[in-house]
Amino acid sequence: MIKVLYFAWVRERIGVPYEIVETQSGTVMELVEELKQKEPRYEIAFSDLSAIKVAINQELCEFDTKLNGAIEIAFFPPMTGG
Amino acid sequence: MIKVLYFAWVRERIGVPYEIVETQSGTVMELVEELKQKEPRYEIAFSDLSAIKVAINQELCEFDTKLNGAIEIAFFPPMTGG
Amino acid sequence: MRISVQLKDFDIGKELKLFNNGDTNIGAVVSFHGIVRNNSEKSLMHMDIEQYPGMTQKAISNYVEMAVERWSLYDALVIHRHGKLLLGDRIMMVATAARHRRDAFQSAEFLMDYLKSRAPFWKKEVTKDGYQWVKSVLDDESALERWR
Amino acid sequence: MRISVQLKDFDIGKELKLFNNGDTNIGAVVSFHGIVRNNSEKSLMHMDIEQYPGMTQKAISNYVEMAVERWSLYDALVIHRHGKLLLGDRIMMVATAARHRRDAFQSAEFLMDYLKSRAPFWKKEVTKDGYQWVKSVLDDESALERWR
Repeated sequence: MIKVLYFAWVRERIGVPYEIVETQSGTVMELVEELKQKEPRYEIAFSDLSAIKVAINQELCEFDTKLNGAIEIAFFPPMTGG
Repeated sequence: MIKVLYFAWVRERIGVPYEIVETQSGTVMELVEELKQKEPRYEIAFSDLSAIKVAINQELCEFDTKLNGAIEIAFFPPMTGG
Repeated sequence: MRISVQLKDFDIGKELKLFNNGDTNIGAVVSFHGIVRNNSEKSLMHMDIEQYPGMTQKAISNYVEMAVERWSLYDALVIHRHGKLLLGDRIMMVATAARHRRDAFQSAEFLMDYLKSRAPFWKKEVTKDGYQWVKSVLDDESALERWR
Repeated sequence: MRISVQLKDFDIGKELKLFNNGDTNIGAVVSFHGIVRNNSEKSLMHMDIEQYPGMTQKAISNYVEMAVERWSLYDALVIHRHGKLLLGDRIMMVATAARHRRDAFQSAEFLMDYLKSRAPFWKKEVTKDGYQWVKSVLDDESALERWR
């Protein structure tokens, strides 16, 4: 069980700000592939991964990072603060 | 006739903030040599010219700049504002 | 050191007064503030800033600690707003205090570069025709290179 | 654009409020202020700043105009005090307003570098043992290199 959060246009395409997902995936990439199988909205949201960033437990990571029992994972576009 | 101004430790060594000087000097350097002839306090103040800056009519210039009928000339140490 | 992520506006003058803590080693204070400016079509109605609560505070603290250490800062301040902001509204501010001006300038630029593309905020520009998410620019990403 | 050489203190918050003139192209404001800090022997009583009246205003205007043109600034401000200043007193401030943060930062640093070694001010540090004129440092002179 992992809490998956979405922000900005990723959130809009997925349609929810967060959800709880039951998964056996070992890495971020495997989780993404698993989500893309579920429904077209995930396929659309994750169609260009170069435009998406990931954070595990509120720290930026890569798509090949292992989930390792993470509590929280978030997907979002590049930040535009400041 | 030219108004000669002194600032910071140059002023302290010369002993006056400014004076009116009658001169036929063509360049800043000639004026400095002329002043140094006058009295020891000028010789002391102008002993190390690498530590002194000059401005003619309130604009920085060099020691070989021509006086060219300048109204005002100033001698001072490198600036330390900001 | 103070970090605040907030909905409400802030007063730069008051913040800088509180900030200047009277340490007699401080000789230089740099502050930056960002303002909602118009877009290129001059049609901006307002801006919405989304954040990732929990991660924002953590990420900013990280970069502030890095800056304090790297430039021996005596103090550092980051305020970043989220929510709805109108044209001309203050978005955020950064302030740094050091012995010499170079350290204060460098650390403030460093913090801005990191806030811009590493703190989890997303800007949305709302016009009468709809809205669009502000795109990150390559410049902001490559700005981080100089700090490595 | 405002330049002021003055004896009295200034209020950074008020200055920045007046400064922000409501131009909706302004997205970034950088401000710097210098403070009288202690000397290395921790014996500073006060500081005296001498100026060359007439030349100061002229020289600063020059550098401000250069900065406004080079970085397309929407506004620029320089305030510099002279006379007697106590430990912790504000000495001077610079502020710049631009569309993007890089221009605001660069122009503020440029102005500081020029004010430091090209505006006719001289600082004197007064301690209980007497006083000494602050020496210019080679660093300040070479800081100008990057703007050529």
